[in-house]
Amino acid sequence: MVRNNLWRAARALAAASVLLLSGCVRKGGLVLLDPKGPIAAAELHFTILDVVIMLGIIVPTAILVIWFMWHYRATNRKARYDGRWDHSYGIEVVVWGIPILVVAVLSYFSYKGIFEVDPYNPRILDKPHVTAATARAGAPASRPVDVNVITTDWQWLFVYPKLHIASVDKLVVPVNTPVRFRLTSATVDNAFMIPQLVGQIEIMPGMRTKQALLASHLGTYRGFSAEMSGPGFAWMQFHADVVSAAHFRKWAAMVAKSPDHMTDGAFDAFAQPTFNLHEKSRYFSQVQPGLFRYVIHQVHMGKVFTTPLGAGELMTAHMTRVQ
Amino acid sequence: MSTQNTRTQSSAGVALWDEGHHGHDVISTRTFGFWLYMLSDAMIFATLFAAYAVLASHTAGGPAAQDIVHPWYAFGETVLVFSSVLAFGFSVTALKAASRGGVIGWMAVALLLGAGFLGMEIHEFAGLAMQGIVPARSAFLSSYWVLVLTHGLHMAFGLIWMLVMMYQVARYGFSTDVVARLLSLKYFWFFQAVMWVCVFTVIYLHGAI
Amino acid sequence: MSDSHDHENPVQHPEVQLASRAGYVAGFILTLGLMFTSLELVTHHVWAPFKLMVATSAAALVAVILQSYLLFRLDLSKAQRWNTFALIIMIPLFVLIIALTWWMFQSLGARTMIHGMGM
Amino acid sequence: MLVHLQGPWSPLWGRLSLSEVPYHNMIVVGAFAFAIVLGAAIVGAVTYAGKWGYLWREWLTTVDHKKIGVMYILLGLVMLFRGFVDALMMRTQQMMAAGPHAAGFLGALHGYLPPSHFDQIYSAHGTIMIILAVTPILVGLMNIVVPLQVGARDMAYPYLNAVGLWLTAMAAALVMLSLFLGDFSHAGWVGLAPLTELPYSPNVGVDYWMWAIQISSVGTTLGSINLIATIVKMRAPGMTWGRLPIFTWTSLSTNIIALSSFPVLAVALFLLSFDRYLGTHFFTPGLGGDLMLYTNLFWIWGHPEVYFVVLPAFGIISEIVPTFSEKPLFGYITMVIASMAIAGVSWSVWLHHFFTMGEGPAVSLYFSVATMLVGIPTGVKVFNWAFTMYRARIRYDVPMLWAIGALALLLTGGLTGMMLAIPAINYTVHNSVFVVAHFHNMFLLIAFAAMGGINYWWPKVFGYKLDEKTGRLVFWYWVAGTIVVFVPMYTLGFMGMTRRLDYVAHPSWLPLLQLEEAGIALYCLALYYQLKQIYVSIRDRAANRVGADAWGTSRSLEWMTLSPVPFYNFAVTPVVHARDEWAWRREHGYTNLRPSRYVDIHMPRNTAVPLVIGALSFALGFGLIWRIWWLTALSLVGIVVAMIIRAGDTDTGYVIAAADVERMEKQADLRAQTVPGGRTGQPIRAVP
Repeated sequence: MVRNNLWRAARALAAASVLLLSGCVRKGGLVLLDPKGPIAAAELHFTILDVVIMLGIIVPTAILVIWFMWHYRATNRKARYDGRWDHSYGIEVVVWGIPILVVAVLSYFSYKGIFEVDPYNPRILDKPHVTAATARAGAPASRPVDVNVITTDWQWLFVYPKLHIASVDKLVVPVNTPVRFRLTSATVDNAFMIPQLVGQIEIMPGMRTKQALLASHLGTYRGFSAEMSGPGFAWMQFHADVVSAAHFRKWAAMVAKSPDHMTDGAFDAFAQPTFNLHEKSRYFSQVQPGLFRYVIHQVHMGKVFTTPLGAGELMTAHMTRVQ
Repeated sequence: MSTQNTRTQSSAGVALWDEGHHGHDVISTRTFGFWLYMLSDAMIFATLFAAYAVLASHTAGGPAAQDIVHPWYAFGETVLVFSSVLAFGFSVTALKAASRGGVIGWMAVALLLGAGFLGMEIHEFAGLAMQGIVPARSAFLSSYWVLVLTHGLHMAFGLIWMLVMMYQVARYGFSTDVVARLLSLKYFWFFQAVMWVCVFTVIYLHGAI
Repeated sequence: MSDSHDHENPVQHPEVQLASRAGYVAGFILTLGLMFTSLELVTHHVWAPFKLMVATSAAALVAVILQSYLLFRLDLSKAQRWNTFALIIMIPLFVLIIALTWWMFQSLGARTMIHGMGM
Repeated sequence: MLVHLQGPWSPLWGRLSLSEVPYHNMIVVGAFAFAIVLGAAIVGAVTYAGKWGYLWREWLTTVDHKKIGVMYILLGLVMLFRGFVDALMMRTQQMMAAGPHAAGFLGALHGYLPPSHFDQIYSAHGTIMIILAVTPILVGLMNIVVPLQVGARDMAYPYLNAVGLWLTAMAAALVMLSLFLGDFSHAGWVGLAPLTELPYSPNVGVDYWMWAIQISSVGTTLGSINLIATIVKMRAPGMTWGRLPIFTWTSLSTNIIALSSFPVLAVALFLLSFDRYLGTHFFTPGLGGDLMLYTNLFWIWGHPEVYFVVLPAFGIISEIVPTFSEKPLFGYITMVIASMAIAGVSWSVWLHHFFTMGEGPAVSLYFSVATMLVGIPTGVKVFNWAFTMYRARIRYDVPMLWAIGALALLLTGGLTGMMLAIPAINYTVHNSVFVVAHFHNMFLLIAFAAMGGINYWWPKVFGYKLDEKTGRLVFWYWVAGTIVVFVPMYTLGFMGMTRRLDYVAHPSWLPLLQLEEAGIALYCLALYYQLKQIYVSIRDRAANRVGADAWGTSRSLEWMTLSPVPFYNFAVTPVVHARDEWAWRREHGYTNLRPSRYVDIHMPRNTAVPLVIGALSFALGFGLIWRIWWLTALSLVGIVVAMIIRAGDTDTGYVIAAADVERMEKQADLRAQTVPGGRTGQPIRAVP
């Protein structure tokens, strides 16, 4: 209990100090301090832990340095001067000992953190408080929602393989339900991130990475690519809508009625370099099974979606040419 | 701050300045620098081997190592590299005996054997290119070509250097500069044998397993 | 720069005097023998691939050590001390970059490459 | 063998054509006009003063390590200015392009820079700041100080030293040329594969970036060989390893890093160039290539490179703090061990630059722990500097201010660095501006130390001190700018702002972006005062002349020769008796710098070959970038021929007779008499 309270206090203190720095920032701007799911919360937990431990050594050191600087200034005739003192075994043991201790403690937390938020198998999702919430929502961890994420230059395609639907630059997931992502890219590297829900995972062409998330609050969150991928990179943003299970079913049914279908051929057309300005969403139905593998296979065979000369300088001209 | 009484060294009996003029050993300073360069060069090979280790299995459906390496042919190259290094060793022992003719003669032998190695290598890669087994075919072939030919390029550079040194020995004799360069070239040439051991084992032997 | 050897004969320099005909011949014979043994082992597939891999790598390592000693004459003598020391500093780095790179890509490949797709 | 290119190519001109000159871009035209005016002004001034001969004899063909060092630093400062202008442009763009309703100018959708132009600017900013600004400044300082600290006449290989300088300078020239001809890379200073591959970067930008780095890194590798050999082989009698000044120790460890890591970068870039020129598949996603291999190789170099620049900075702080504390450095041996430990561990940490790749828990754990291990020796250094100030008599001269500023930055940078070392945290802030703020924090530490070093050793090189008053203003404006830019940047990281955004989707970030811009204005003031400091110092140099020991409490060997240092460094090589030789001599009263007799000095002769090799490498780079094969071949052959010709040159040194040395020293002595404490190295200011 005490530990929990201390913990909460430290957390509040850390949050408050960062908020102070950005007094002019609108509320809710510090998304990393406002997690909406267990994975993001765990990541914040380790952040605060690290900062508190590090401050525990940095603050005293800073005070020591400042005191030395003030007290031993040349003009202070009262300070003792010893122009030969340059060694002390005791102090040396301490100055090596403290950093070694701190690093040992932090290494332990690093080890714990790596497994808790491991993108492939986040153990935090197996913790009792998380599984209990999932069970309450009626979505056992054994039946997660699958989403295949395919990035192109410069759009997001979220494929729901079991539902045979896909959406562009808009991710919709049910609340309190584990979501398992498989990610790949048709062109260059990207990184998948929704700060309030889950940290980054690299998306690499020809390779398949995994990510998992669980959102515990309804709402719309901001997602984006965190890895530079060319001139359209700044526009690689998407909305992540966390909705109720019923709403999710309704949405899926709506998308399934979309007249646009996503076949392998349609994908090749879709993946041409495109600047998707201001997160315009599009929906596809009847997604061809195995699209994800098709994309990876094509990349392995050497398929590239060449960036045209001058695409970046003449962005608007390029957009009109494509559309 | 006892700056008023500036004692001189003689009165204090402490040697403050090295008027005796102990110069630095020019030759070993030069060869040490070249040795450092060799280590840096070894890092180039280490990196290429690391890349090869990652890419060796990435054949993209093209030929794999088993399909293209010929360990016996490569052993022929090994004999040439090693004997060229041996001949160069004799050139250095001739230097020990201050024999210009010996140095130049053995270096010529080393040069011929090295050229023979290069000839064999060019023949091997020309054959591969003829069959369409080019670096652009797959990642494995890219790293195969680049790793082996980086060694080949070093060999070619060594041959040019030998030509220069044969001229310099004939023209200037065993001056400090020339001897320092001969010793550096010795390191360079011996180093090619070391690298060849690695290339031969990792590419030609492991490739054939 | 200052050169105390200007007046001496450069051929008398200790690094020149290191040269040893017997050493070079021994180096030649031993390393060539090692390479030949490895070659025989591999071409006759004497052992299982992994064992062959280890054996040939060991032979190469021994060959490199022999070369360092017999050709480069690396030891702790005054003339060669710094060369030896510099090499010793670099060896862990060679090992690190190759081993860590290989290990990392083994792990990455297992987690990101989908099997049976031509990789 | 060669790849297929988008756009035209001709055998004579390669990819070069008039349309590659971005004359339609007003910003570039403005920069071009500025460069022309500045260039014309410099050429005019030199011609008017009739100094071409002097410039050629004394600077362009010099092999003097001090002059080479000065030129390195000058190059670094010029490139620092260029990099700063890039930063200014980026900050302005992000401020102007916040939100979907932000107006667009000059052909941009939002702000005034279209994506490709913005991308080039940040790529150039990173490349320039790390490789062509910070590195040359530190290499310059090492060049000047290390031979003096070990009591050598020059570097082990003066000719090679000049080659290194000119290669670095030509790399900088290539980067500058990319402004006006073609474009620069848009794939970040790191060069993300496969974005740098030909299909995704069809222009010459990546080639400029690649060859510029390649050429400069050859220069840095040569420099590292030179410095290591100087430290190992050229020490004065009595200068044992246990007496080596700490700056020399850190130079040694840093150059071991450079020697071993730059080849890895060279290979990474060569393999990339094979991909781009010959169509190989090292880093392509298709046909078996592995794009993470590039990232892996790049950071095998990249992280040691971080320590390559930070270790000399630690060395500078370790020289400044004892001098102005009037005390020996606390824990010398520990400091040496810590420097070497940092260099060693730097080889096991590179993967923390791409923790988000999905490499697996075991790999992550190894690199996470290894990364944090670096914190141990670094922490030890901080404590050692602190205890150097214990029972000291600290004077807050300008170099000391910079050193303390660097110390403060190290504490904050250490905090955020430890955060990034933990994968669970790293996942949330990787590639965000938090990371940008962190490494700027560390690079500013280096810059602070370098500024301290320049202020500290300036009197040694030029014979007069830099102006105190303006120096303080520079420092405080720089501090203020640092706080106002980087505190908001750290905060923006927690708000989920990614790096490299030319369009900022969230208007709520605008106030902080505006604050950053205000910080940039403070940096501009610092820049103004910096120029003023140099101007004032040169104007008032007669009043600020110093003796051998400029600060009165200096401790190491370089303060035992004249200021400015004569071209032969020491009339007679000193014999070393103690760790802080000059402090030892001061204590024992051996402050007379006159030897009992003079001896002949052997010196290396100036040569134009390094400049020629530099120019040829520029041509080589140019030929490769534009795929003009005849130029490439010719310049390559030219370089080899120049090397062979140089090898045939038997007249590379000369002797100054003892009588001439004595005459020069006596003249310098007369000049020095006018300076307080001048020739005897007496402290020039009374210490309370």
